Amino acid sequence: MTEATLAEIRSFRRVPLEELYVPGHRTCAGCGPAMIYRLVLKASGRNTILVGPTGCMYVANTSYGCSPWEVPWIHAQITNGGGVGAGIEAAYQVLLRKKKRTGEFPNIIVMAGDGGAADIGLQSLSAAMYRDHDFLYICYDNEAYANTGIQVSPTTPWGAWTTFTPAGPEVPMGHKIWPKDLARMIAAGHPDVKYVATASLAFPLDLLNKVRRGLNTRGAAFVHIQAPCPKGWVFPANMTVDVAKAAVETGMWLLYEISARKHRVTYQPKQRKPVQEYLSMMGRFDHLVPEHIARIQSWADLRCREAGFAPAGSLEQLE
Amino acid sequence: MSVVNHGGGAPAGSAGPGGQDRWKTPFAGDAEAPVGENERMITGGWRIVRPVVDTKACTNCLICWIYCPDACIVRFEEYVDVNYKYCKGCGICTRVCPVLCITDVPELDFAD
Amino acid sequence: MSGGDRGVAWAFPRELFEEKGLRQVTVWTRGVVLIKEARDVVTALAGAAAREGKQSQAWENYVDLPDRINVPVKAYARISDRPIESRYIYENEAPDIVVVVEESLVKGNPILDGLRPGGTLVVNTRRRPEEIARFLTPGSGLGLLAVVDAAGIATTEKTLSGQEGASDASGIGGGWAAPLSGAVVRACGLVGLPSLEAVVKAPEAARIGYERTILLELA
Amino acid sequence: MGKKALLTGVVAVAHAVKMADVDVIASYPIRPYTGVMSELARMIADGELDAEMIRAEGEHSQLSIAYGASAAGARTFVGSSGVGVTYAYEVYSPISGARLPVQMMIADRTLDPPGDFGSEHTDALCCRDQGWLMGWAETPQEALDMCLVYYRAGEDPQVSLPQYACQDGYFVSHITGEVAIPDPAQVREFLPPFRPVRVLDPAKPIAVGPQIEPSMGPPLQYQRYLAMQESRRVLTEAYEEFAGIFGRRYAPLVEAFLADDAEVLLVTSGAHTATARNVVQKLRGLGEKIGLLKLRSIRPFPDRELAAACDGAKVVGVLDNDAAFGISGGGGVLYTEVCTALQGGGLGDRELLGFVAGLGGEVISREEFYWMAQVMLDRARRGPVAASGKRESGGDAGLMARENWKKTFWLPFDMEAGEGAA
Repeated sequence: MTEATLAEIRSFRRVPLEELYVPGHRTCAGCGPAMIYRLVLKASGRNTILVGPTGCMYVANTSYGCSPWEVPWIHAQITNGGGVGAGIEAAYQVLLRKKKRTGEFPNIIVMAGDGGAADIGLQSLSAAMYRDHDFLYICYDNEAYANTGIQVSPTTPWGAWTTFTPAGPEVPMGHKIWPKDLARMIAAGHPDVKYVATASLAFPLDLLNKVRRGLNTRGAAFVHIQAPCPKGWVFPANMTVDVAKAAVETGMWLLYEISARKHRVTYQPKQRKPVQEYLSMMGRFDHLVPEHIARIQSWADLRCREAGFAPAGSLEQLE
Repeated sequence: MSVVNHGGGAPAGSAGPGGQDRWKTPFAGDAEAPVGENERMITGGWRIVRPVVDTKACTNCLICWIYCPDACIVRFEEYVDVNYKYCKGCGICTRVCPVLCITDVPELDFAD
Repeated sequence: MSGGDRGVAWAFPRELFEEKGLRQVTVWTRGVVLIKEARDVVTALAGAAAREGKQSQAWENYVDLPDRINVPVKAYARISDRPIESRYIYENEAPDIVVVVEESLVKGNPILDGLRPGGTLVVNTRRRPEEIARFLTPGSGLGLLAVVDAAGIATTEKTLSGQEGASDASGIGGGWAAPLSGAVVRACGLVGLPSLEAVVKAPEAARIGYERTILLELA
Repeated sequence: MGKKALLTGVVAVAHAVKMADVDVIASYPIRPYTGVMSELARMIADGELDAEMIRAEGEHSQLSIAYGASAAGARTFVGSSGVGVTYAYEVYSPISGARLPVQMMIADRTLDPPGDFGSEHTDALCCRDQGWLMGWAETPQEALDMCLVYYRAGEDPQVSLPQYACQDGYFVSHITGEVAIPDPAQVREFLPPFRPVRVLDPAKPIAVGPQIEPSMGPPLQYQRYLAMQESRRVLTEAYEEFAGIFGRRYAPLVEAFLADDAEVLLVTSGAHTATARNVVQKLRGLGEKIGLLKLRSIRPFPDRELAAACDGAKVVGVLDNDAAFGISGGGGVLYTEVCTALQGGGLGDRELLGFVAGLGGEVISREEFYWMAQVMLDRARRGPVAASGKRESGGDAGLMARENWKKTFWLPFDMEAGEGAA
């Protein structure tokens, strides 16, 4: 299958003008996942088939029998994004091979939320990654079951308030489990996956290019994108980009990619800010007391070390 | 609503009780892909505040354009403007504008 | 809802359901290591019968499966000149012919249960038929004991192909099954030797098995 | 021309799948259906079939892959048994709702418990109302033919529905039978290439399965309802054309055996029909006016055809090889279906009996069928049950007692307990 390689995008001005995720959808004002959806389609272009497992990006986008996508889209259950993507990929492989259809092999992209990717749909995701289907699986991670009204998911941070993990006198921290590290799970356990990356909507060029690298990969690719949710995280709708940026600048969200089994930090804050600056932007952490915040700080420090971040201050010394 | 009716589907355009449009349901509920905008979901009425661009001050840096979740920043040669038919008034453009050329103005300050 | 005071008067007219001309073959073997040989015997006999225009069916007993190494398991064939009416009576209730793929199975297994009076037993062994007969239940109605040293004529084949109703890509009757089936033909003429030779991978072994079978009349 | 071979049900279906030039296959192992997938894997490995075979991680994913592949325009095949069938339950309605003509072979297996692997129709019948065609094959030959007919009917644009092609596990799936394997050219004549009504294609984008507003619900479900209704005609035509091309003629929905003048009729489906037919034939030989009706199709349920075939019968008995706990009437799924199908035809003049048998994969013996026949014949001899209207107006104590006669039986328990007499 010969395909045009999607080129790196080096400036905002080079970002394709064409809108494939058009105005007119029922996502929240200030929706992080919607912003991501739009960027993903700018990266992938028109030769794309979308798979939308149940979640906000299914329900809000297709409300009342309409579609905001100029490319084909198909609903998947929240359980089976990996399987449905695999089926489409298999169909295109065999139908092109048997000359039952002509044309280019499409970019097949599954856009799953964290529930559909890390929880009930994890088996389907894992199996598709293991079998190395030629498609890109994106998890837009808003760290909760947002569509159903903000219930805890496996990527909900420790200490976050959700409707299933409310804070109270007996449970002062709210949610008390540390989140699954989905990107590292995929990278560590699926030897044929050639490209795994994390991204943030606050770094759109980085996001666009990681999506393109995932699509340019022959075989399975996975991109995990943090998707601030003004409703679920409880912050003003105009703060989506600020919150996403703060997550990266405090080490609460790490940007890296794993390509050909090599781990590369793609962005590291010059001077990492205390997690308090990030947590205090959101109502979901309002109940935390200093000792909770200290625990989260330790967790962030540990993860930054594990991800290969240079020690604080050493970046300046290197430069 | 367009009618796509393949045989076994509901009788195309035929009148159900009362001869209403509700019988004209597309095959399996499929939705036609939109062109340019999705007129089935017009969201301009969601705005509490309206982002207003001072087009003279705009440097056309495109930061607001890239961040708009609703693809409502319209690009011109030297500046950007807003598609108010769909803009939900989230305020992200105002927030990210580095030259502060966008202002959130209460929607009721406008007659239209 | 309550039933009546008495049940429906009925007695099952067994004789009405006799299938004249039906021959039932039950093959005993050991799981995994020798299952293919048993499956091949019933497949080969059924296939040979079909070549002769007869009705036939072959299958493994699902209750015995999945098999484990050395566990006693059974396979069946039915052959008839007429349509088989008992197609889905799953197990052979009254075998005409019992085949034992591995000799030690004659000890401690109910291999002759239900045997039709005057029926035939075929055993793969180097021993004399009299020696085998010592292990058989007295009064079983066995009419003919046939032994053949199938292991001296062929070597067993091992494959996982052909399990669970799938076809066996390694072919049918390349191992012990060929001489064993030959012995069945010799003992009771269930099918013609040429038909058997036409369906097995090792027709020569089938013929040698046929020739070297030793028969002992009983009853 | 085609050739004859001794094949099991699973291998017979694999041949049909090959000749149908299926594009995408999704597998997951469970006995007893699993042999069809090993056979298809062998065919692919040997170069006999060009298809993408995805080894899924469970039945749920098998059906998910089929959903995606079919939406992308591929002819698609999956299969399962027992709890595997129920594990995939979530995906059945999305497939039929998206009107994707996926075919699923089900080789029946009991749902746990009992934790055995015997055949029981319960697994498939659990899914009977999901908008899929459903029917049972009695022999490997019927299994092969049903696969082809179902692709043809399911892919017909007037139908566009998926199909459960069922066969009794181990009985049909594992016992060899003589099968006429058609000539590929005949299959090509009968089964045109899959021309989906719509495809996921960037050149012609649509959204499949969007959220709807409630007012779209009734017409959307009505579409599926109409498609299922329409499938009666399409199936009938498909079987007719099948007979013309392949020379094997099937009654498309209900197959009657010695039913014309029968006063007593037994309704069956699947493998055990073979044993039932044998018993009916013997009883006919003894002069009993008994006949048999085999349901080839369960979805759509052939109510009109069944009612017509039962016209004149005094007693209709229904065999259920399924466990439906707490169901109306205390029989099985088919008993309630037949009761509904016959209600318009003067139910009061006819007694309807239900027999639950063969659960857990137990053989339904000739003795059991013989006993069922005796119960039905006994009721027939005692004359018709009066319509309930008569009972209420007449107040006849004897009639009331008759209405309370036992209608449904679980075998072998009621047989051994001496139940059955009026």
